[in-house]
Amino acid sequence: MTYLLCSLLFLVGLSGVLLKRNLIKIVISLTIVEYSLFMFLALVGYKQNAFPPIVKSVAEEANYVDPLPQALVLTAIVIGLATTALLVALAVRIYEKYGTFDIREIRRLKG
Amino acid sequence: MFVILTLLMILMIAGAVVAIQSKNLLSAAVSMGVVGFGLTLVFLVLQAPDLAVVQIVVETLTLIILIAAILKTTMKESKVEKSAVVIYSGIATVVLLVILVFVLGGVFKQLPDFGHPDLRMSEYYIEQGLEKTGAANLVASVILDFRAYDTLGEATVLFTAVMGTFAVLRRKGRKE
Amino acid sequence: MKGMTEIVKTVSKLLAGLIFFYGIYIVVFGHLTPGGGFAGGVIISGAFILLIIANGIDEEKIKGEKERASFLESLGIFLFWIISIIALCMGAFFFLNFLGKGRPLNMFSAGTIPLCNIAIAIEVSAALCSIVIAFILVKKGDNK
Amino acid sequence: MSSPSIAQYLLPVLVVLPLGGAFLIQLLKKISKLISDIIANFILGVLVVLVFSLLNSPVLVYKVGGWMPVKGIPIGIYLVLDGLSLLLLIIINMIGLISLIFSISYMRRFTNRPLYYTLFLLMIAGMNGVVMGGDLFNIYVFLEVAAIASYSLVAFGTEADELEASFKYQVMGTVASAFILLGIIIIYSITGTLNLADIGRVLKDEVTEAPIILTGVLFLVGFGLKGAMMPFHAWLPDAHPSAPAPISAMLSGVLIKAIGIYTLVRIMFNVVGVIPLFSTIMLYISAISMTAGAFLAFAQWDFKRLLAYSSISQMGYVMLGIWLMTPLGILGGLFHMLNHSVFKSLLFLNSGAVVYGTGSRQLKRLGGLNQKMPITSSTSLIASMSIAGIPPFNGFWSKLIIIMACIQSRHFFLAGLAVVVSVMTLVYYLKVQRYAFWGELQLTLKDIREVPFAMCFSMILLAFLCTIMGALLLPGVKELFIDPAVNTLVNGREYISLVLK
Repeated sequence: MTYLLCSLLFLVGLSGVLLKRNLIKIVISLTIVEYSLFMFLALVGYKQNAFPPIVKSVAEEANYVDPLPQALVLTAIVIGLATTALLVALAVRIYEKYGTFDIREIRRLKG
Repeated sequence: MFVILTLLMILMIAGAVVAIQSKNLLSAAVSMGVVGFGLTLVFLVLQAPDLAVVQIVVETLTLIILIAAILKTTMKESKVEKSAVVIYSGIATVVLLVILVFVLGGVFKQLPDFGHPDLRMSEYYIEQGLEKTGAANLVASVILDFRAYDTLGEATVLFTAVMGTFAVLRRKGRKE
Repeated sequence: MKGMTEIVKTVSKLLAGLIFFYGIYIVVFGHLTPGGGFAGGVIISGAFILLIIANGIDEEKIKGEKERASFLESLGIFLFWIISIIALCMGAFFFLNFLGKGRPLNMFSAGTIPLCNIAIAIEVSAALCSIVIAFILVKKGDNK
Repeated sequence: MSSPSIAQYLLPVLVVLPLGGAFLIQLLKKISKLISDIIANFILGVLVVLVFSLLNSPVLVYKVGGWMPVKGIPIGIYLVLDGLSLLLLIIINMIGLISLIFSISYMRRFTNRPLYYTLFLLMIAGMNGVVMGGDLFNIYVFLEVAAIASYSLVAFGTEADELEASFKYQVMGTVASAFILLGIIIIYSITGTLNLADIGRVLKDEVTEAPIILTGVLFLVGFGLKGAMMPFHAWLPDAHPSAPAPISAMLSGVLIKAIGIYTLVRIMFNVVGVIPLFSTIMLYISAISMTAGAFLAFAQWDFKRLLAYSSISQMGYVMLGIWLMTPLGILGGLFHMLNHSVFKSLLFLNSGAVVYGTGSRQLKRLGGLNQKMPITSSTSLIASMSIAGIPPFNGFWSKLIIIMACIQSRHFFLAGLAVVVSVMTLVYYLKVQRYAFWGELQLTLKDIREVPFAMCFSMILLAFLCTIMGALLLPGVKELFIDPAVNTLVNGREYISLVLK
């Protein structure tokens, strides 16, 4: 059930990328797609009533949540930040050159 | 716990829909913030404090960059006239997404069900993590010792993005 | 870019120092408490960005800042690169954790992990500062 | 803790060296204008020497961080070098060095040279990381490094259409990465591990399960988008022409192979195992790519857009060869991939020389350049002959093998299609020669001169390679270069036992 909700968010983001005309809207939809993937990764690593993966003391042997997907999410979050920064930089320069964020306008001006 | 998780996810989906449909770009950016900070809460619920710390901070920074760009340009969404092409592509995309929902739903039933992952590689991380790397934070030991090569690649991604932003935002590209 | 009202300027001056040290705490104790190189680096850059946005900047001075920030960023990732190849040059495996593991659960305890955290924090904070400065320097739609 | 053997030593150096070079350039760029040229060319020269010294080495497995497997389960990240990745490494580093020599004088027209060299070295490091990666998520991270470097290099000239092309390229690239990441997550949740060989071992029997089929489709869409296969090629005809010439040579000649085709082939052949239905789908995709690419290229009047569409069609040839799944087909596909990277980058360098000399890419406004630019026109004649498959040159041999493989596996329609498309390729390259290089000299182009030495040297070097690479099929040399790559694909699942022995 939770996986289904997470894939719903993925599809909402994907529909935003495919349908929207505005450059900033596409950037926002891409970020939402990435957020849903991070959530899916965190959901995959979750173990029922387990502790967060910080070892309190050397002795006791508690069962921890799976640390590997969390490491992957950390890497993916910074990759998402890097992509968003570059996309927004491109959008700003495109607005500076074309004067609009609308893809159809840009294609018409490009000729 | 399960109920809180579902509520948070519904909130995030609502925030996502508002972000995509809203007319004003600033309100779109703010509702994207709702999705991002909702994700922080989901990470906390899923026992992932490391991710919550990084997500809340990175989300703030993404909003700063996005809103700085919007203030430099324009806030109004481009006018979307209801031409035939827009409606057709809308319907086609919705149909495609409904099919994808059923496919993903069918597949996710066969994954190990939520809450009981079958650990293989990370059993060793949990048992020997503290002993082999000395770091109490197992996620930090996975990031900087077991899979440190990933983190080198990932710091390079951030370095490349900064160099790319400089390349795109510089005043004159060509000399003549 | 002109700064904001007087109240915001003074409050931001007070807060920036606090945020900066909180970021350093997150980095240095990255291997014991949640957080680490990335989270701490972004918090440190948040402190600087708060000062930039609250107090406003004049164009020329900030250009020098941008050069210094990108130099610091290359320095940070160069340090992380050196930590990764020290073991390779010593004949052992690439990215080996060659330093001693120390007593668990105290600050000097995880070999090269704290050093990597510090190098990443320098790189991430300088990178994000230079991105935000680059965005601020973009003039508001000057040439069509 | 056993230290690695000498040959294994070189594996991490192939990725670490360009990374270090990129960071060093940014640190030392204030010292002198030439420092970034020296560092970049020196490092790529060393890389080419390292790659050729690794030529006939056995399959090398390098455990990053010294983490030995526990109870047979690999813990750390593995770097794996086998025949296929060695072939790709040769392509990446050789074409990278030649493009770098070309850009010494071509990039004088652009500002901020150190930034260009940094991004170039990062792209090389990313591709080397992808090709040698033995870990699924590690391939994804280095794929992002190479992709983000190529997005910013496409927009390096900051002209209006280049920014728009780079934005479209990045949006499609990010969507592709999202699909690839979704596939990786599903594989991780089923198998619990990220090591390619370990995944193959866990998935040994359940290849027809629903999640595996979905992952196959996700990877097909993701890597298809990255490799510009036919239904997902929309970004390529905009991105490649607007990039600076050495970068479009790298994009067309190397990037879509190392990121698009190599990763899909590695995962499908060596890890998951190919279902017959999947290989027929891929055959249809490659046939469509081949023909549609040729038709679209036929109608272009912009020199570089024509080359971009022709890349899509030639990629169709490569995939047609590989996805026939017969040893002869795989030999033809891989050999055509090697040849294509040589003559396609030569054609893009020629287009860069034409733009550098005359300032325009429109074939209508060019003409009679062979009187003023002899070296450029003669090398582009050689390249056009070899891409069209004229006997003495290398393109002919690889296309011949692909067509024979099609006939051998009774795909007569595909064999006929390949011949027809090869003839069409000859026609539209003759059109390029006719309009750009032969014919009478335009009045406006009277005073153009030949391009500087660095550009001529790299073009002549590539033209020389085009002529002698036919010899790669001789018995002595074939075992050294092509056969190890073919064997890794022919006995696909052996990869798992080789890595985990």
